[in-house]
Amino acid sequence: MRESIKAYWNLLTSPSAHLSLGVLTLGGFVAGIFFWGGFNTAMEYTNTEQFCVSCHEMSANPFEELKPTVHYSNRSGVRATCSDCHVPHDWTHKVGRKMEASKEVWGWLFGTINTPEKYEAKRRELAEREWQRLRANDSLECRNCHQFDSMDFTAQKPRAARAHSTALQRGEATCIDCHKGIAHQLPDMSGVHRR
Amino acid sequence: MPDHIPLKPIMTGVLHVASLLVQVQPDQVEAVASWLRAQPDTEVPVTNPEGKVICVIERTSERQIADLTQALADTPGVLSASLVYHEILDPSQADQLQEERPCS
Amino acid sequence: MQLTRRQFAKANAVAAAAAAAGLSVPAGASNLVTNAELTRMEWNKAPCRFCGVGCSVMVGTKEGRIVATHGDSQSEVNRGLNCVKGYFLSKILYGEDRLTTPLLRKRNGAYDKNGNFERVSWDEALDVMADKFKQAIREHGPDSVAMFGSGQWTIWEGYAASKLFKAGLRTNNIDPNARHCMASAVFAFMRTFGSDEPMGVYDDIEHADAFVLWGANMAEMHPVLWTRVTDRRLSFPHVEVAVLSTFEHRSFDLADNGMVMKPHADIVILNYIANHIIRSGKVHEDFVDRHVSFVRAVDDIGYGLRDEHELQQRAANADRANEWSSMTFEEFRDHVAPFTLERAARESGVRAEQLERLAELYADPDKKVMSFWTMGVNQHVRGVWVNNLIYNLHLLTGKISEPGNSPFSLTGQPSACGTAREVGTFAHRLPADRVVTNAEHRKFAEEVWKVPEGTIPSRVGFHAVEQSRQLKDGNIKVYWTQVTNNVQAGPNTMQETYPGWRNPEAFVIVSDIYPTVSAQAADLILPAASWVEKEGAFGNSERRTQFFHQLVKAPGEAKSDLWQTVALSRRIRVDEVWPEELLEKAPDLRDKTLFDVLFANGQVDQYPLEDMNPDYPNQESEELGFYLQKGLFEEYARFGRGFGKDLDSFDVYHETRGKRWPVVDGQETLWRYREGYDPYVEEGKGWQFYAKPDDRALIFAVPDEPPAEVPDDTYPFWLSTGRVLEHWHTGSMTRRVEELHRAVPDALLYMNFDDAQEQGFRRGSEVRIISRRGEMKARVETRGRVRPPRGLVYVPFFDASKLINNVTLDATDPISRQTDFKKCAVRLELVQLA
Amino acid sequence: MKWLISGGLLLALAGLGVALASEFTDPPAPDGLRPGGTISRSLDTPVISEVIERRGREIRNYPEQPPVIPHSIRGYQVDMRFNRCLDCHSREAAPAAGAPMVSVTHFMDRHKQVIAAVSPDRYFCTQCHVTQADVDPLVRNEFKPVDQVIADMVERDRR
Repeated sequence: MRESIKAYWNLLTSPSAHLSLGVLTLGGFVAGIFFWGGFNTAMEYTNTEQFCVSCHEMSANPFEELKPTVHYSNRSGVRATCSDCHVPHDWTHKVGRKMEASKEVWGWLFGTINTPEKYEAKRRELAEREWQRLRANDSLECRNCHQFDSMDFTAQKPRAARAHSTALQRGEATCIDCHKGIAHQLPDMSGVHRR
Repeated sequence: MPDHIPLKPIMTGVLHVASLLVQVQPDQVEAVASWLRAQPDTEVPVTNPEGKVICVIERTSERQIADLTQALADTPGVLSASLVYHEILDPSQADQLQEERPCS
Repeated sequence: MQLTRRQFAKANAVAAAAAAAGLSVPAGASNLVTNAELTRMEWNKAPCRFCGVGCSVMVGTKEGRIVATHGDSQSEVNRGLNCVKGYFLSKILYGEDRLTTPLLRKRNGAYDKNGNFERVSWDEALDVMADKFKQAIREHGPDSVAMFGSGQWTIWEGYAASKLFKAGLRTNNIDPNARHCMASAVFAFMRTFGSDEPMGVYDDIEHADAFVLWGANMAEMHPVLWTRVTDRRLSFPHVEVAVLSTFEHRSFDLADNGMVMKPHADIVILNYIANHIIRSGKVHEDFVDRHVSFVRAVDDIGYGLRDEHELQQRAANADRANEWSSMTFEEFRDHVAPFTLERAARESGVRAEQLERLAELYADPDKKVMSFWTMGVNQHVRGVWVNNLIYNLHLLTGKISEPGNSPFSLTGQPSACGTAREVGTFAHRLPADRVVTNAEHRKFAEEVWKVPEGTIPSRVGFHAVEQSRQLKDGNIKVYWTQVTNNVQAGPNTMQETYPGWRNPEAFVIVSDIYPTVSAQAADLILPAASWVEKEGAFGNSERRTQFFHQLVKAPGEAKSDLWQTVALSRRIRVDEVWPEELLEKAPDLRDKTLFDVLFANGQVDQYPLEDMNPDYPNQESEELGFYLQKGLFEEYARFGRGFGKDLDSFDVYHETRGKRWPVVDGQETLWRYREGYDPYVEEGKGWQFYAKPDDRALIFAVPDEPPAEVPDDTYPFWLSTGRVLEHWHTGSMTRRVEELHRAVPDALLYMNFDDAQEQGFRRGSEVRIISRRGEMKARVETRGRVRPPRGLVYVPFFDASKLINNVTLDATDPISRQTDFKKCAVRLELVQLA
Repeated sequence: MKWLISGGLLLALAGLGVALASEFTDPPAPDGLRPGGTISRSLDTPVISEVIERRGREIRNYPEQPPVIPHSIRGYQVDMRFNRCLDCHSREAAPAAGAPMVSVTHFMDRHKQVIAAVSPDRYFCTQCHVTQADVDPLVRNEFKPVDQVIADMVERDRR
């Protein structure tokens, strides 16, 4: 698969030498229809857990760490899978995130985190990036499921109710500020300020 | 340990409980302690070979406490005798059970 | 003793004066009671009752009861720390169902194997016992009786029992459950160094640069030593921790290099590391030239199964498993050459980078390495070999017998070293490294014991697993176990152990403090005193001998194991159990009891009661009229003094937090075999492995041989068993402590999440675990403290209601005869989804 | 008694040469931690019990006993990278978290020297502190805390 993607990449990046403009235009139109449908299908496919863990890096590390957590297995059987937390649900943000994610394909192609040691070395950096992203979008992906208005503070532990009714309510803090490491193991946290 | 210290006849309206720390010459510890033990309503719970003797007394007036202190001071071998603890009890209630839990 | 106001005032008066004078108020000095006196507790030291780490604890008593315990801050071992079990020691003796009277199976007023347990007097119990022993020996010979003890015996209990059997009843059929635990380590020590027990000490931890855990989950099994490793690792960033196991466990939380290997792959990995050391030129040549020889171990040694088992039939060298022949360094080099990194990675399933990183810890001359191992290595059909292989690495690199460089075999039980090994309660041993097969050793023991030459039999007795087999086959007629629970802890319960115990021909006696599963299977139950209900001594993993006083009285009629052993000896006359030819050598002994010969022999009974510390009770000695424990200890110590196992004098141990032998001129020894540390090493030698005839330790060449049973299509999973932090062995003490029971209430089936999903199980599903031998039901746990890889499941054995040993295999290491509890094949069947 | 084959039958079976190995029966016995007379049976297993979530602390048996954990610690990360327990129980975090601060004894190193942070040898909390599942004791424990022993002593002497 890695080889075919490399070949495909080469094809895309080499200039056209032998085709007429007409073929290119007409072809472009047909291809446009084809790709538009294909694009959405691909968008959907790349959102599945199956796709996310199809590479060794993801299945060996983040996915294994997710399995024992409440986001994967719990009382009600509602599971949050990779894309639920790492990809926004609305179209614009989703495409933006997908474009960012193309960088991750590079990482995969060149084996940036293809051993546990490399993954471990990058763990803090990867985590920081996700924390930053979630802080910037006010924990959008969390809020897709956990809506502030739906929280029953009386059903929460006092400490949680206090934090939610103050810092969260006032917008001084967002979900990720307190809830780091709920689905994956935390990196070395020295120097990280935790609320 | 005996269940109760026998009830004593009450002479006056109050009961004084006090302890004295007596400093004596080391070779006189036994002599002083036995003299004290011979006194009525007097106990010597602790002595040590360096010359410290503790006695606990029950008296019906402060006067009697002062008398004992003076008598001690006049005893050969005694260096000093000082009052450490003093409590006044109502004799009619002295043998009722202490309500407070005795462990702090 | 509720106080009146008058008393209260006087109490305060005394307290105030005493405080002013800087005096304490001694108990009994007054008929007054102070607050301080009322709340005052007695505090005494005692080693912890549980594992081989040998922490010292302070035991608080009041009114004859244990009311508190905490870590002993004056102890070098634990410096005030305990693990959760240790902190709850106060409660282990107070389970409601403590055994307080002997119980005998009876019907119509007489003993009946299938009768109900009825309370009997000690006299009746001991009479029945003595009759059974005498009858069996008379009719079937001395080898028809046997005893199973443990590393939880105090030193003198093990010594007295061993003496009773080997010199009194004249059979070596006595073995400790340390056979299930330490035997492989023992044999490897003898093979490699010629003397049992580690050369290093716990102090190595504070000097090491790297720790390697070979099949040891120290975080749970040796928690207080783990605090010392943790302290070292977290305080010094250069320190590295490597953990190797067949599943992930809590020790991985501290691992810089955590490796999950396929079961049995340790042999390949260890041979690879030796190869790596040689190939990379890191052999410490001077050390190897002067202090090491190379030998080739006999191979194809079988699996310690019953002789008729086809695997035994096929093994060429099952009868000479513990032999070897010499070889050169070059031959050794060629032997390990095929164990390449690629092969090790392929066969172990561990990534090559990780294995290489591990190998480099040993190879790097600037890194001080401490290797730790326990049951993953010892409970292994090639356990002795794996022990030898670990020593190979330390010997090739000279990383041994100096601070921080330490191959360290951990032990399981509080006195695995003291009682099982030093005292020599094994079926092949006599005290201080001596063996029953050596005529000179027997002669020495007979002289010390003042019994005629030829008293001690030369045949090696039945070891643990063999005892179960012989019981089942009807060859053992009387069987006595003390401080152990083998029906729950021994392997292959339903096919071997239990049928033997219930064999109508066998009379089985269990001494214990609670009705364990073994007690339930017995015919006579004797109520025992435990821990500080008697005066005792334990020896821990680092050769430290520790004493404790009797602090409280045992409940009811419960008596110590020592008392029981001595009591039986008084009921058996020499001429009832010794043959005529032996009696002729010592006609004056004929009419004596075994007690007279073994214990009232002018040695054991030479210390008067005045030698005892009057502040402490001593149930056995007060009854006998002499200081029994001191007599036994001093007689036993004669075996080791001058032989590299020297002990200090008896009274010293009551005053100190233990001492590490050899203790010469009052000085304990930290690093054995090393000049400057060990008084036995001659000047100028540097190192001297003096227990070997040529002062050289041995490096063993061993091949890779497969396990006894491997998963297949019918039984697709590996099963490993073991312990958990909160429970001690079979849980008979810890599961009666509410807090510990609530911490881990049930044994669970730990398995991989994906395996569970594939089998159609969920967390909490009830599953039947089935092997070729038996089955057991348990609930599935997929997110617990034990995280197995695909294809392996783990079940702890502490839970009496879930007897996982119904499932395990009784294959043993053919050299050490230690059971492999870590590898057998099982299949899983769903009973109930959740 | 149904688990008991009578001695006579046992003898009869032995006489017939029937292999008794796994067929013999469990004799009666005291219960202990397992119902008496059930050794050869595979018992049903209770469901995995939930950890007790209590607000507030438990009474200790004696002052030196490490307090039990009165809440679930499912998924708590305590490894070299991070210690979730200290997230609430550290000196700095405890007041805001409404959690008890780790004991002052934990700030002493092996040499009993007070240090600036929790001592590394105390790092792995679960070696001493354990959660409590919602299950009944198997056997009642008759341990008495010292104040109970004193109260009993006083009571006994009064009588």
